Amino acid sequence: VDIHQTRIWVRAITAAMDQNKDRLTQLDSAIGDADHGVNMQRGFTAVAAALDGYEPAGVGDVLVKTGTTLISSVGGAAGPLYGTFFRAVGKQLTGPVAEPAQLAAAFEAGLAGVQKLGAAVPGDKTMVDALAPALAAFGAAIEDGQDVGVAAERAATAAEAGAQETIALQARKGRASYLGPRSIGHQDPGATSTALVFRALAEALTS
Amino acid sequence: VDIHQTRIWVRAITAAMDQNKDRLTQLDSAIGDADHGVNMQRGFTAVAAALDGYEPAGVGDVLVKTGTTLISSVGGAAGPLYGTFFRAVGKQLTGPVAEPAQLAAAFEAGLAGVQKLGAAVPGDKTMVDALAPALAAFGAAIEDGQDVGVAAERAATAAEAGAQETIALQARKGRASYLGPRSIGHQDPGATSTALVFRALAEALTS
Amino acid sequence: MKKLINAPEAVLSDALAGIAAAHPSLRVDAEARIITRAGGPSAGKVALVSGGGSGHEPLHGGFVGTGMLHAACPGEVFTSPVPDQVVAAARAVDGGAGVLLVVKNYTGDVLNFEMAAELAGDEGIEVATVLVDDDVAVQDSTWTAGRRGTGATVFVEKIAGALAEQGASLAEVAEVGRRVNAASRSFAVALSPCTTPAAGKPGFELADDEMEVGVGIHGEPGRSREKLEPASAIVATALDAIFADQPLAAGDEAIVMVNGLGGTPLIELYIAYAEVAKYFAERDVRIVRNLVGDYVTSLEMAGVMLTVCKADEQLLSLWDAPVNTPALRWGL
Amino acid sequence: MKKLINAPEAVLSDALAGIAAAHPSLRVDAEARIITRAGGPSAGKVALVSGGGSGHEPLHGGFVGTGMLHAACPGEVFTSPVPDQVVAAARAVDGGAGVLLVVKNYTGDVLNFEMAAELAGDEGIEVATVLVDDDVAVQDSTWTAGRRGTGATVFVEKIAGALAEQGASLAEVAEVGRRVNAASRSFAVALSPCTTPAAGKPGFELADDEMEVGVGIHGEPGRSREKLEPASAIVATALDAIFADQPLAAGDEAIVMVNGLGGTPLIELYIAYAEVAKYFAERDVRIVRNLVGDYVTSLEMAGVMLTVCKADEQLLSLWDAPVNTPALRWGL
Ligand SMILES: Nc1ncnc2c1ncn2[C@@H]1O[C@H](COP(=O)(O)OP(=O)(O)O)[C@@H](O)[C@H]1O
Ligand SMILES: Nc1ncnc2c1ncn2[C@@H]1O[C@H](COP(=O)(O)OP(=O)(O)O)[C@@H](O)[C@H]1O
Ligand SMILES: [Mg+2]
Ligand SMILES: [Mg+2]
Ligand SMILES: [Mg+2]
Ligand SMILES: [Mg+2]
Repeated sequence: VDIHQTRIWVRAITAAMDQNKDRLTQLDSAIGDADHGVNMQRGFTAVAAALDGYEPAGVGDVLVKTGTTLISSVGGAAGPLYGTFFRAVGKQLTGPVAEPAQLAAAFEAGLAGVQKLGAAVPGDKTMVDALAPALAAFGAAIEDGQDVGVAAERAATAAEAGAQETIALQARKGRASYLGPRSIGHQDPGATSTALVFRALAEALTS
Repeated sequence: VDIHQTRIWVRAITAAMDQNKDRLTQLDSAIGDADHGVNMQRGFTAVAAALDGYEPAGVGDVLVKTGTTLISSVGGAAGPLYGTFFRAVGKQLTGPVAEPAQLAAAFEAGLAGVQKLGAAVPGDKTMVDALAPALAAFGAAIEDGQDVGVAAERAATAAEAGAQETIALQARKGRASYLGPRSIGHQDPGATSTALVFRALAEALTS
Repeated sequence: MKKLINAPEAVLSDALAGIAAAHPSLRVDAEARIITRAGGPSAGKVALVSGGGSGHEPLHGGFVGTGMLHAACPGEVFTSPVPDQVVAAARAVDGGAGVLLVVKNYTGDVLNFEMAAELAGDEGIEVATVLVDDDVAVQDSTWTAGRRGTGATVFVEKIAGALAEQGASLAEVAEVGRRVNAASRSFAVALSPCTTPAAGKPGFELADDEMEVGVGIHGEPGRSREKLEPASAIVATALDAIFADQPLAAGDEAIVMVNGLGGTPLIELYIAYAEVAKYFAERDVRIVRNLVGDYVTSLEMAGVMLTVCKADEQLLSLWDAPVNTPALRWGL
Repeated sequence: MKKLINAPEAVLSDALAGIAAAHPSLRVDAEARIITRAGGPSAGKVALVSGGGSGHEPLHGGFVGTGMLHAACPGEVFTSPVPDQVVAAARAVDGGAGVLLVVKNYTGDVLNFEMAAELAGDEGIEVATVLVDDDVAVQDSTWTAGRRGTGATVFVEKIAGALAEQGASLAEVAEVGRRVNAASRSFAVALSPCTTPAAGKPGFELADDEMEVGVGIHGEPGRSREKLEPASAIVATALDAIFADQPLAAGDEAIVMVNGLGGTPLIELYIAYAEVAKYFAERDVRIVRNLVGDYVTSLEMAGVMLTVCKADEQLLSLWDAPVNTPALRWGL
């Protein structure tokens, strides 16, 4: 995965957030405060602007810049969490090209960063419920010797399944936790946006 | 018309206001501030309490007491206007019995009091649009030598017609005047309650 | 109907109990239904008494205190008080220098206060009246009920109250009150109706893309129904009407109130104020003082009222004079 | 959606323009999106910085001024500010004695303020944090996000702000802030939902005879939906929850806030306060100070939040200390 592909990935995320803004906001409206779509769109619009004309030395620079920009522009829970994810991933990838295994390891560092910050574990009905299975699928595929595009496809599918499965969960972290049992029956917005992030990766690496 | 009949009249008004409270309030809701029914009911409930145990020397005392109580308990435009009406009528009737012609003259004094206070003329879409035709019909019937009960019936019918006719009018007095042309198409609440007052009189004098 | 109440008929008495409990600086006579300063009358000073229907809080009870009203007479919701209340208030607060009644121009208020003035006069209390009629949404004419009294009431009560506090005579206090009214204009727009507890349903219905333009503060419909517009256009509509009636020229100074009608979030009132500030700046008229918040409300109505008072040195210095009431407090 | 706005995406910047125009005592940096005292930092005094999503006005910007906050950082509607805002605010107001961040306990607020605290620390600004988590409608546990920060924020900002004004150290100011939070509990009930400009439709729908019990201030549904009840029962539900969590005994003293959520008429808040006063009187707990009004809102939500702070001599004297902000002003 090179710098160009990384840029395409991030651009694809921006496009996905544009397209899914209302959907994410409506999901957040049901069990949160109705801002997740707007937050993510604002953040990735800022990221697109920040990367425009930016000259990265390596793959990681693109992602660190993405994360830093998210932190400065999103706010809410999603800003620091996604920002930390991209920064943590980016910090692992110093070269102009990232090998699949490096990428898998970097992703794990990203997840660790998110969990360290947000203290959510799988089952808490958060983005972690999409992120963790996505990374597991990605890592397994790479270990299996699969192409990075295939790995990304599997990650996206796993993230989507993970997001879907949050419907049945009772939230223990984030705003939805305030609803107690009433949070059951609704899909977590952050898990849903995470699925978009990995679907965008699959698109970027298979186009 | 004696003291007993006068009491019956006022009691009949109280009953009518109880029954028509919501209707009057809804009429006032359309072109006013949605309180006329409540106001009239509160006022005549207070009147009933004030007359209970009260020992009037004449017919007029009952009506003066009614008017004074309305002034002290209704508020809004209706309180002073109806209060003035009953007080002015009552002041004319000093004996224990009021002759029909005396009553007709007293009613005219009541109307004069209302008009002096509120400065409304017929056609302004106010209680005057029921009051004026009611008194005209009452006076004409008495002059015609009709029974006071018949006169009261005609007064009630005229008041009801007058109230009905306010629908087509544009208000120039009272709250409805703020609506300008939008006041057209709605029946005036005060004219409607005035019709109730005369229907109650007809009931009292024919029962 | 959704209301945080116990029963429609208990609204006024329950609210008075709450006001009494909340504000040690006020004395509430639940029987007479009047709210006065806890300190009693101010000997030798003119006392301001106002009142009107309830449902406009903080008007008027929230403006009782040093530098403003001496007493408020709250009627039932949207129903003017009865004369007895006003007389009781005048009696309770007269400090020997007379009582100024501040009356909003509605038939009911005018008649009840007139009767009260007569009765109080009979008791030997010197009484004067200022009639507030600032709402330019209503066409004025001698053949109609005239303009409604709305936002300018706050300005009249504040400024006349300040002069009374300084020991001016009844005639002087009444005169400045009339001057404030003459210098003030208001215009309001509603985004949603309100429901009186007694009626149980709203005074009008609005579609999701409609607003009522030129509304009063009693839940009645306005002069016209229009398509909902951005804050900038709503503010321009209101200020155009106000300026058409009382032109303000470049260099003039004004006190401006952006008043929420009860159901408007404060953040929206600030958005409206930003538009007001722009409008004035474009015309080079200086806003020298302002209020942004809920001061004269119409139950839970969503919408905004703009009130503009052309200021001069005296009005401004009286505006700045100390005031200490539940709803307005500075300099003390 | 009915809103007095120009465009959903312009809400924050337009409101900031309005706040800047309305309050000469405040300085608004539209670029950095911070509201500070016009007078600049107070040398040698601890500066309080707070912030959070917009839509809760007057919180926080309305509490910037002498005796309370030095700066507020408003995020987008219902979205906590970004760290850059908080750092910019800390930088702008640090008078050399350190900065206290008052943070409401929401994941977003906590994370963004944490990051900001780290960055400000890197710049050599001494920073401490008070986390407000007073909402007993939320079950607390180490496995969840914990209680929400709601009404007690006003108490913390007022009381800690007063101590800062007196020149206390950062540790002392933080300590009293934590003490206020520990002594405070809140519970809210909504009669209607609210709509964020961005979402365009309400966070939940309520039938005409329903209420949401245990709501927060972000338009999310509450703990349960119940049939609408009289004010007395609603107040009892809220106070029962509060007293269950923090028992107050006969003879105890409390500061109580009856806070409107944005769309509740003031007359209803007074009705609620009357019930609160009765409830306390029955238990012989003295309400020594109170606030009745809109202080921590949730856009146009109709409903009420009750906040109770168990008072002691220090807290009370700091409560009474002078404060001069757009939304809270006394003693000055
Ligand atoms: N502690 C946490 N750990 C991981 N993810 C979290 C945590 N708290 C919240 N989230 C995620 O953040 C999402 C909400 O993001 P957003 O709506 O932008 O922020 P906010 O909740 O502050 O309004 C949730 O749907 C959830 O997936
Ligand atoms: N100037 C007036 N002269 C005669 N009747 C009037 C006048 N103004 C108002 N009314 C009558 O009063 C009625 C309204 O009474 P009510 O609703 O009780 O008082 P308010 O208008 O103060 O709320 C109107 O329907 C009208 O008939
Ligand atoms: Mg959210
Ligand atoms: Mg009426
Ligand atoms: Mg009325
Ligand atoms: Mg948010």
